[in-house]
Amino acid sequence: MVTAIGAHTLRILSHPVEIAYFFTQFLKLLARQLGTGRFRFRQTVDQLYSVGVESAGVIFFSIGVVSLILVLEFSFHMKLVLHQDSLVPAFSTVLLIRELGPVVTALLLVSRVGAGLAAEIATMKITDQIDALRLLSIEPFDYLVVPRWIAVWLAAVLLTILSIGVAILGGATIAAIKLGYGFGEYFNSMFTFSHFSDLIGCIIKASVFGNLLPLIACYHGFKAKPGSEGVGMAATSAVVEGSIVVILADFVVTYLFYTL
Amino acid sequence: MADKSVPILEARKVAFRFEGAPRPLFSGIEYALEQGDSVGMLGPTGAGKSVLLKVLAGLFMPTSGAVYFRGVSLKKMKRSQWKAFRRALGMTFQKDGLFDSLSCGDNLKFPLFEVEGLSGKEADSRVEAALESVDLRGQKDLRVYEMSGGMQKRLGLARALLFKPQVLLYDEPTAGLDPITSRNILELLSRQQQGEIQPTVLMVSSQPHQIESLTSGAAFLNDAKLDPPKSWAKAKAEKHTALAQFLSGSLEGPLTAELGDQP
Amino acid sequence: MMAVLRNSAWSTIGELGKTTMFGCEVVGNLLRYGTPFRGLLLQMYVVGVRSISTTVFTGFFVGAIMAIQIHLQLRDFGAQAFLGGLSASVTLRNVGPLLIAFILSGKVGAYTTAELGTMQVTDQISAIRCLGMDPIRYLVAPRFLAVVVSSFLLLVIGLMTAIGGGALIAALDLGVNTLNYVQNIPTIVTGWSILTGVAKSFVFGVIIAAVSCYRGYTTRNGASGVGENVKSASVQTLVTIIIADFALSNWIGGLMDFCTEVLGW
Amino acid sequence: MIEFKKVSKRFGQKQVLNELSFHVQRGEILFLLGRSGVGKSVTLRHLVGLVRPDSGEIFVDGREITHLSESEFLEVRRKCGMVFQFPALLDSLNVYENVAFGVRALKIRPGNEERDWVLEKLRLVHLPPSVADLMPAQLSFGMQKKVSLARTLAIHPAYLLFDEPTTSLDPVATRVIHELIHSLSRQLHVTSLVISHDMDGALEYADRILVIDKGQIVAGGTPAQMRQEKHPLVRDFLGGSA
Repeated sequence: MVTAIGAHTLRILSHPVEIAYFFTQFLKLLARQLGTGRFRFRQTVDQLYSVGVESAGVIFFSIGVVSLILVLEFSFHMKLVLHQDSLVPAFSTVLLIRELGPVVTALLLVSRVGAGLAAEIATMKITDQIDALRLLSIEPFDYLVVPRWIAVWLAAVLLTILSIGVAILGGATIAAIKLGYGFGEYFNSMFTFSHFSDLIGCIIKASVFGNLLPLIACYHGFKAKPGSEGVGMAATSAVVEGSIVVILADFVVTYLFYTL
Repeated sequence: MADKSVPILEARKVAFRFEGAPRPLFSGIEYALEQGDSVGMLGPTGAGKSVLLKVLAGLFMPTSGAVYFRGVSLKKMKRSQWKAFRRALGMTFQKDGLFDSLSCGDNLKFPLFEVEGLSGKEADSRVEAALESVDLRGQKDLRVYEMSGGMQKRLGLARALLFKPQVLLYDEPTAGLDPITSRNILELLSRQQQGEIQPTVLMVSSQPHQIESLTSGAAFLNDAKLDPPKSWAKAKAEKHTALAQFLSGSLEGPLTAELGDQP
Repeated sequence: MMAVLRNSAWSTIGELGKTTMFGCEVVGNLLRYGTPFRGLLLQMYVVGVRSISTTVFTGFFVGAIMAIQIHLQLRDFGAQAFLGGLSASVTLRNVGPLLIAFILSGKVGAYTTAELGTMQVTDQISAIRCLGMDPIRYLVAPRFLAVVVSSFLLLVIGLMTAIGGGALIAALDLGVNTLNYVQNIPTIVTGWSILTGVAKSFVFGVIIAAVSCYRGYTTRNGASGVGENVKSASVQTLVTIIIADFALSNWIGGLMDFCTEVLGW
Repeated sequence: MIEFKKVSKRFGQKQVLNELSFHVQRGEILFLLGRSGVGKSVTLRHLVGLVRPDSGEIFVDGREITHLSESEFLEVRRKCGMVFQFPALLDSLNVYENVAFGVRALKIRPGNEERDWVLEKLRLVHLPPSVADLMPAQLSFGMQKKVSLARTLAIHPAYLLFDEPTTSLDPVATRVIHELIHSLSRQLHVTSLVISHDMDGALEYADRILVIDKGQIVAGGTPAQMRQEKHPLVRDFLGGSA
């Protein structure tokens, strides 16, 4: 059992060096693309559309339900501790904006977009398309990765903000139905705790996730072993490592942003 | 013109081992492809022929040793030299490597735009001419999955020839095709070699009879070692060697043991 | 845009139906034939033990994050004393199972989908059928049971480490002395909260198993099919887990009210 | 005896099988040849119920199988052992477990006799007992194909169905596999239906050859008859061989 953990951590430790190399390559190519004005604008927009629209439905639905759960949970706890639940909207909204909004959106993006991206690149690799690109002296990273990377980054930020909006609406409706709050009441008491800096914190989290996600997905896509087994493993590793990194990054950002 | 003496593509003491594999796929490979040569590379299924071809094409980094293009090691190449190396190379892949998200015509138009910045009417005429040369006239709008095995091989060939390469590398050009489609592909390959300048060709295959007419001789990769290329006459004259058994396809000989065969 | 949302919602409901039917078929198969214990243990090792480090890692940080967040809110209220109980209760009842199940849907679920998907695509499953055997009984059922059992155990381990994580971060950084952090927990964390946490862990384990086995088993068209199914499996798992979380919270909440008011526990 | 009667099957716009009719006699080695993509391996998949026809009937030993339920099909599959083009071994099990998998599940042999039964099957495909403990990944492609053949043999099928057994194999491996198919059929009195596009192999090893094109049988006969066959497609196939 110890060797399993040892091997696992070793594998994780060997990654950062390669992932760091991947990240620098991305920055270098992005700068070159922007510099030489050959930025693949149309392709990035196509990717943004497919990433954004494709995952919007699932994310809004999930965040909406999560906010319903939050409101119920907090009313349960508030009654237990403070014996009155006037602060429920405030607490649930704050936790949503600071924490669950970005994290749940990111985790959904990791599984839908992360796995999809890793699988797509892995499939192209085992059907020799990546080698074909390199032979035509087209840098696969430049053509495949940079547009998708930017698209995922923008989509993550946009979807997080939109989903929080949806969540607040969801929270307000459940509060009205279950706890007898009027909409007006809910909205003005909502912002007692959360203030503008929380929104900034949320955007920072979303863009951190939005960058880590394509980084890990593309890394596993390019590293895929031959055969259909390689594709499955690439997608799985993208989902697994993507989600772990989201949780870890969330902790780091939360710690830095809020406790300091 | 490049001077004749330096081989166009050369491997010196090249070895390759997959990550986590107990022993190297092949090692100590000495091989030189001269300008204008047309050579085959034979070997049992799974001997690593395709991997060696990809190492020569600079797609795989060798575990040890180095590959030289016109005397310059791939490891020490600057970006511009690397681009020139790529332009000089044309390669078809065993699994074709066609861009399955694009149509048949776009598989050619895309590289034309990316590499030479061609677009519009000029690109269309280049695409039409390329499809014409591989008997795919008028198939521009077909999707890749709508094309038969033979048609996909021909499109792969058209793409490999798009930038008039000096060296052509074919990886199992007739793998998985029935004899009739294979013969069409082989005819197409020989037509490419009738052109004015004699392109240098290295053809990997496990079917010796099919590539005999297209190549002057063949190297033999077996048991992690490479027999240097020899003419078909000399190869056939061999007795009691793995190559002799490979060419005759008989049951007696060292290759059978590799298949774990104890009748 | 609306069309995309509508048909994706519609297809998910359709998928949920098919997954539940597949799940029932596998469970029926398990009840009728059972599965060799040795094979089950091996599967549980492959699926479960491999993910212990990930679960402990995730649990710890989820607990820590919740402790920080709740501490921030309570601080404005000067009610830090409740930190231990509140963060443990929120983690145990809701956020813990949800986020840890999310991670397991990748580590355990996506892995199983990829494995079964690869076996389907390389004709291994057809080969088993051609040997005159039922692949559900020999390949899917052991994995299904292994995933359910190991997900449940991993979730419980994850929840415990989450509470530990909360306590540690509270002591190290938030200046809350561990002793009264821990003492405060039983005051708020009732038997019902523990029941909710355990029930959710079990239900989430079953969801992860059902969706990942179904998606793996129904993989089509080659290598890209495997990648496609891993993607849709993990998304479908997440959405189903969220729905189940909401349903369970309500249902157990209702049950609790019923017991306390009517039976007067 | 296997018989196809006017079997048709369509995938999207492609009419893959078009009222296909043929039969396979007991104990014979029948090669079904055709160009790639004309529905050869689909024919095999119909026989083991992996695919159901749109119309027509299929008889295995006199029993009509197209309308059987999945569980009823299990017995038919035990009789028709299928060997796939790619070895499709369970890569988490070693060679012994792969071959014993079917035997143990179907309780063909009691525990103590299982080991001899498995080693006997490995010997039949000319593999040494030492191979039993290796993992599939450690075997050469040719050896993996032999293990998958041993696995199918382990459940003692009456029919052996081969889906392109020698496609893209080198000449030596091709002859080894063909030699095995021939010797097994004779030794075990098993009927073999081989899907292939290797005309040389067919002429040398088959008792009877059928050529399929556009979902129908266009020519058939013994190897000797086929050498004189006038049908253009057969001539083309023959032209292909040395």
